[in-house]
Amino acid sequence: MRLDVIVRVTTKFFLPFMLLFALYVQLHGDFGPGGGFQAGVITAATVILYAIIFGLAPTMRLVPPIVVESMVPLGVLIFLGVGIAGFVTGDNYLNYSHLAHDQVHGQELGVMLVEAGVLVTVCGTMIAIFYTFADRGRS
Amino acid sequence: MTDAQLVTLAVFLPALATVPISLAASRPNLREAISLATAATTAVVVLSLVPGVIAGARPETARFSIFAGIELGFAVEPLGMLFASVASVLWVVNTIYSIGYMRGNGEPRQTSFYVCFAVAISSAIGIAFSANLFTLFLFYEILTLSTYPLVAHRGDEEARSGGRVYILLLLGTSMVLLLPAIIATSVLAGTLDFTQGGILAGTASPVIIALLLAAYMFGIGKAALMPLHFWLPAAMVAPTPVSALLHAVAVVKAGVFTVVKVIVYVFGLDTLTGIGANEWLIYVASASLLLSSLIALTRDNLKARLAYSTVSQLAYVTLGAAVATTTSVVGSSLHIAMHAAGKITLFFCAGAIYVAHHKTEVSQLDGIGRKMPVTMAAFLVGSLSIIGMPPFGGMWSKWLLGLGALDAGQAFVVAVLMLSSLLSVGYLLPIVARGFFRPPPGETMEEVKVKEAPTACLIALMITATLCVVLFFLAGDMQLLLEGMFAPPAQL
Amino acid sequence: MIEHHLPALLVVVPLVAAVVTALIRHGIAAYVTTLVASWTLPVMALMLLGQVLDGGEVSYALGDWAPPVGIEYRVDGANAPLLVLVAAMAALVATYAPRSVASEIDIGRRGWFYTMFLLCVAGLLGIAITADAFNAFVFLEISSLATYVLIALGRDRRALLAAYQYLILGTIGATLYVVGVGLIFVMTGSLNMGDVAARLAGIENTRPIFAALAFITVGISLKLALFPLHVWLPNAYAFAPSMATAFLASTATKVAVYLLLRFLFSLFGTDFVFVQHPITPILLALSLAAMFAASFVAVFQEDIKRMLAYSSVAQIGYITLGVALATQTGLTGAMVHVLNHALIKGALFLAVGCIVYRTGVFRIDQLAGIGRTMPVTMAAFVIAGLGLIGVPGTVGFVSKWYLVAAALEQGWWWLALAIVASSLIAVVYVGRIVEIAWFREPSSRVRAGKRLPIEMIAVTWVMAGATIYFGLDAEFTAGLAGRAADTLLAGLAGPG
Amino acid sequence: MSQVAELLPLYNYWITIFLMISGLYIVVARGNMVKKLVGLSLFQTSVYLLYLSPGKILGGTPPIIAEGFEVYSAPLPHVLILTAIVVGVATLALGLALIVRINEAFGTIEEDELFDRDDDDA
Repeated sequence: MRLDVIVRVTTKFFLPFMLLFALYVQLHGDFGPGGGFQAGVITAATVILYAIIFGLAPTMRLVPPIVVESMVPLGVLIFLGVGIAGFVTGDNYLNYSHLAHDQVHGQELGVMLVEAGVLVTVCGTMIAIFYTFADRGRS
Repeated sequence: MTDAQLVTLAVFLPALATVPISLAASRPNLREAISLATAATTAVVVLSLVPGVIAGARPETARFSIFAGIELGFAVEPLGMLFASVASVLWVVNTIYSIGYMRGNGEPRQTSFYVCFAVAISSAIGIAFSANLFTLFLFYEILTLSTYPLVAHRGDEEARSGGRVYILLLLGTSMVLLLPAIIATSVLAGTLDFTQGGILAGTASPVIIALLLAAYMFGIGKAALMPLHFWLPAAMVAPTPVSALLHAVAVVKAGVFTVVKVIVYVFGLDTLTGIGANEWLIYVASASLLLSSLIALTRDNLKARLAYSTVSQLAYVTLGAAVATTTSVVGSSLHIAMHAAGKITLFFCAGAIYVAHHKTEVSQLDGIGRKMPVTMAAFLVGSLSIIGMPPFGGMWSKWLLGLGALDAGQAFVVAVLMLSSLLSVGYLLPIVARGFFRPPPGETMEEVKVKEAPTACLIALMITATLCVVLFFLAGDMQLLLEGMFAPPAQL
Repeated sequence: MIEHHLPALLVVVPLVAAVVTALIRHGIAAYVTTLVASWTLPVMALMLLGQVLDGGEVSYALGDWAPPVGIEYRVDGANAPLLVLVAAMAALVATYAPRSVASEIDIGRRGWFYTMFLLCVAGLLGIAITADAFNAFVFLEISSLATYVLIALGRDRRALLAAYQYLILGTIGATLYVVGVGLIFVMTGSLNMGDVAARLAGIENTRPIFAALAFITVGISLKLALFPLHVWLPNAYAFAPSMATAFLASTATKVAVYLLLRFLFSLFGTDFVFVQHPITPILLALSLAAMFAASFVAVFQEDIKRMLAYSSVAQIGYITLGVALATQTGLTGAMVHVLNHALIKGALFLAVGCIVYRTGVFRIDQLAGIGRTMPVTMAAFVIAGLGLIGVPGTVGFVSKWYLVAAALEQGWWWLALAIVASSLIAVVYVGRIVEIAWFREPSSRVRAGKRLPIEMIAVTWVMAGATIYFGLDAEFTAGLAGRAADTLLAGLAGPG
Repeated sequence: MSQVAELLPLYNYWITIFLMISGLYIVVARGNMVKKLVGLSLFQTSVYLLYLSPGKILGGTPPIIAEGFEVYSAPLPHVLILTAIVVGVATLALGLALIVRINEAFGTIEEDELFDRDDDDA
C-alpha cells in the first residue's frame, strides 16, 4: 500500500481537514452535538489512518508511544485540575463559576477545559489501544 | 499497695514474667530462676490477700468497659481466693518439679514450656478473681489456648492428635454452649456480674433456666463432666509437670471452679432448688463419678488411670454444686483444694517414675517401691488423701459433701460417695501394693538398688505429700473462709 | 476552608495521585507518591468522622449544583466508619508494600500497579461517600476495573484467568445494579439517594420498584460475594499479589456490603424490604450456607491464600446474617464485623505476604515448621486467626457477641447455636495451620529465605495488634457500628 | 388480547429484555472467551436502551434551549449513558487485553481446555 500513490496523496490531503473537523466538533460541543469524546476519536482516527497508510514505525516516530501513554493520565489530570481550580477560587469542587470574570464565562471556560481533557484522554486511549494490538505479533 | 492493686498484680505478674523468661532463652539457669522467683512472688501476693478475705474483705479492681455494658474487672470472693491460692502455691512446687523433670528428660523447647506455663497460671488466677462472666470467659479461653502448646509439646503424631482433641473439645464446648449461655444470661439478666444469690432469679421460665444450666454444665468442658471428658485422657500425652499442674490442678479446677461459681453466683442456690432444675445434674454427676472410676480400674497406663480418677473426682465437685445446699457447696469448694494436693502428688510420682525408670504402665511397676521408696511413700499418701482417709485433707471435703447431701435429703448421693471411695481404693492401692510387695521382674528383693528421680522432683513431691497432711489440719480455717460465700457482705 | 472540602478531597487526592503515578511511571517515585497520598487519606477520613460525630451529617455538593440535581457527597454515621476503614487500610497497605511488590511484580509494571491501587482506593472511597446512585455505579466500575488489573498482575499465570472470571461476574453484578438504578430512575426521576427515598414512599408496591429491589440486591450480592455468588472470590484472592489481596480482602467486599445496606435500609426502607417481602429468610439461609459450606471448603484447601479466601466468604455470611435480622443489634453486629473482619483478614493476608516474601511458599503442607523459623510473623497470624475464631479478647468475639445477642433477642436459639457452631470450623482450619507451623520439623524450604523487611512485619503487627486492641476496647468500634445501625434504621432524609 | 394491547406500546422494554437475556445467555453458554465478552457487551448495551428510551419524549426536541420549542427530551439519561458507555468500553478493552494475555500464557481461549490445563498446574 505504501507504493500506492493515489492513496498516499489523498490521505495526506485529508489529514489536515480531519484534524480541523475534530477541532470543530470539539469547540462546537457547547452548542450542538459534539465534544471531547467525538473529537478525541476523530483525532485518533487521523493518527490511525496515517498508520494504516504509512506504516506503524513512521507513525510511532511521529506520535511516540510514550506521548500516547502520557496523554491518557494527562487528560484526566486536566479534568481534575479544573475541578481543583474550583477549590482555589473558593467554590466547591468542579464549580467553574469563578474561573473567569463572571459566572457564565467561568462555566464556559471550565467546560471547555474539561472537554479538552476529555479529548486528550480519549485520543490517547484510542491510539494506545491501536498501538498495543497493532504491535502484537511483530516482535 | 492496696488490695485491689495486689489483685491486679497477682493476675498479671506471671504473664509479665514471660518477657524475661523468653529473653533468657539461651541461659537455662537464669530462665528457671526467673520462673521460680515469679512463682514464689505470685504465691506470696495471693496469700497476702487471704487474711483480709477471711475477715470479710472483698477487694475489687476498677472495671474496664469493653463494649455495651461488657466489662473487664476483678473482684475477690472466698471461692476465688481458695482457687487462686491453690493454683499459685502449687505452681511454686510445680516449677521446682519441672526443673528436675524437664532437665532429667532432656525435653526440647523448654523456654516455650515455661512461657506457656506462666500464661496458663496467669489465666487461672484471672479466672479465680474475675468479677463477671465475661472476664471469666476471657481467661477461660486464654487458659485453653495457652495450654494447647503444652499438650502438643512433643510434636509427634500422638501429641498432635491429642492436642487436636484437646483444643477442639475445650474450645468447642466453650464456644458452642458456654458462650451462648453467657450471652443469654446477659440478655435475660442484663448483667454479667457475679452477685450473691444469683442474677437469674425470676428472669426466665424454669424450662429456660434448666436449659441454661445444661448449657453451662456441658459448656464448661474443663469440668470434664461425662460424656465430655475424653479430652482429659487425650491431654496426658503432655509432659508430666503439665499433666500434674494443669490437668490435675489449674485447668480442670478452673472448670469445676467455674461450675461452682456459676451455680452459686449466677443461678443462686435458692433459684435452682426452688424450681428443681438441679435434679438431673445430680444424676449426671453421679453417673460420671462412678463410670469414670470403673474405667480407671481398667486402665493399665498410669497417667491414664490417674486421668480417669481425676474425671471422677471432678464429678464430686459438680455433684456437690448440683446438690446445692450451702454445706455441699462448701464441701465442693474444699474438694478443689484437697483433690489438687492429692492428685498433684500422684502425678509427680508418675513423672518421677518415668524420669528415673521410663516406666509408664501399671503392670511394669512391680518392685518400684523398693527402687524409689520416697516416691512410692508419697504416692501412698496421695492415694489415701484421694480415697478420703484421715489424717489427710481429702477426708474433710467428702465429709462435708455427704453432710450437704443429707441436708438436701439426697441419701443416695451418700451411697454414691461411699461406693466411689471403694472404687478409688480399687484403682489406687494396688499400684502401691505392687510397688512394695512384688519383686521387680528378673530380680529378687535383696538385690534391688535404690534409684530415685532427680532431687528437684523428690523435693516437690515430698512438699505436696506433706501438704496433704497439713490440709487436714487447715480444713477448719478453709471452711471458715468458704462459708463467707453465703455470709452477708461485711461492712468494712 | 479545607474542612469544608474534605468529602471531595477524599476522592480527588487518590485520583490525582493515580494520574500522577501513571505519568511518572517510575517505580520508586510512583511509590513515594502513593505513600504520601495514602497517608493523607486516613487523616482526612478521621477529620470527617470527627465532623460527623460532632454535628451529624456532612453534605457536599459537587460543582455547587444543589442536590438532587447535582451529585451530592454525603457523610453520615453509616459511611463515616467505612471511609476511615478504607483510608486506613490504604495507608497501612501502602506502607507495607514497597519490597513485597518489588519481589512479586516486574520492575516495568510497578508504577502501573500503584496507579491501579490508587484508582481502586479512589473508587472504593467514592462508592462509600457518594449519595448518588449512578455515581456509585461509576465508582464501582472504577474500583472494579482497577481490581481486575491488580489481580491480573499476580505472578502465576492463573491470575489472568482469575481476573477474567472476576471481570465477567463483576461486570454482570455492576450491570444488574445499574439496571435496578435505571428502574428506580424511571419511576422516580431522581438518582439522589435521599431524594429517591422520599419519592419512593408512595409508589413502593409497584412492579418496577420490586424488580429494582431484586436487581440491585443480586447485583451488589455478586460484588460482595454472597454465597453462592462468591465463585470469583477464591481465585481472585489466591492469585493476586499479596499486598493487593490484603487490601481487597479487607475493603472491597465491605464497601459492597455498605452499598447494599444503603439501598435496603435507607432507600427501600426496612419496612418494605424486611416486613413486606421475605428477604430475611432468603438472606438468612444464604448466610448460613456461606458460614458452613465455605468454612467447610476452607478446611480442605491446599493453598493458604485460597483457604483464607474461602474463610472470607464464610465471614461475609456473618455480616449478611446480621443484616438479615434487620434489628438494631443485628445491624450493629453486621457493621462491627465489617470493621473487625477487615482488621482480621488484613492481618492474616499481610502475614501470608510476609511468608511468601521470605519463602515463596503458598502450599499449606510446605509450611511445616514455619512457626519456628518465622515466629514473629506466625504469632501475628495466630492472633488474627484467633480473631477469626472469635476468641474473647479479640475483635471476632465482639462481632459474635452482637450477632448471637441479636439472634437471642428474636428468640431464635437455633440461629445462635448455628453462629457459634460455625465458628468451630474456623478452629479446625486455623488449628491446622498452627499445628503444621509449630509441631512439624521445619523443611529446608522454610529455613532458607530473605530477611524480612521491618515495614512488612511492623504493619502486620499493627493489624494484629488492632485485632486485640479493638477486642478489649471495643467501645469505639461498637459505638461507631451502633451509630451506623441507628443511621441506617432511621432512614434517609431528603437532600440537605 | 387486551393484555397484548397494553404491553405492545412498551416495545422498547421488550427489546431491552431480549437484548439483556440474549447477552446473559451468551455469557453463560459459550466457552470461548471472546464470545463471552461479546455477550457481556450486549448485556451492557441493553442497559443503555433501558435508560435512554424512557427519556425520549415524542415530539420533543434535543434539550437545547431555543425559541419556539417547548418540549424537550430528558438530557440526563444521555449523560449517564455516555458515562456507562465509557465504562463499557473500558471493560471490553480490559477483557480483550486479558484474553490476549491468556492466549499467550495458555495457548487457548476455550474455557474447557483452560480448565484441563489449570488442573495440571495445581
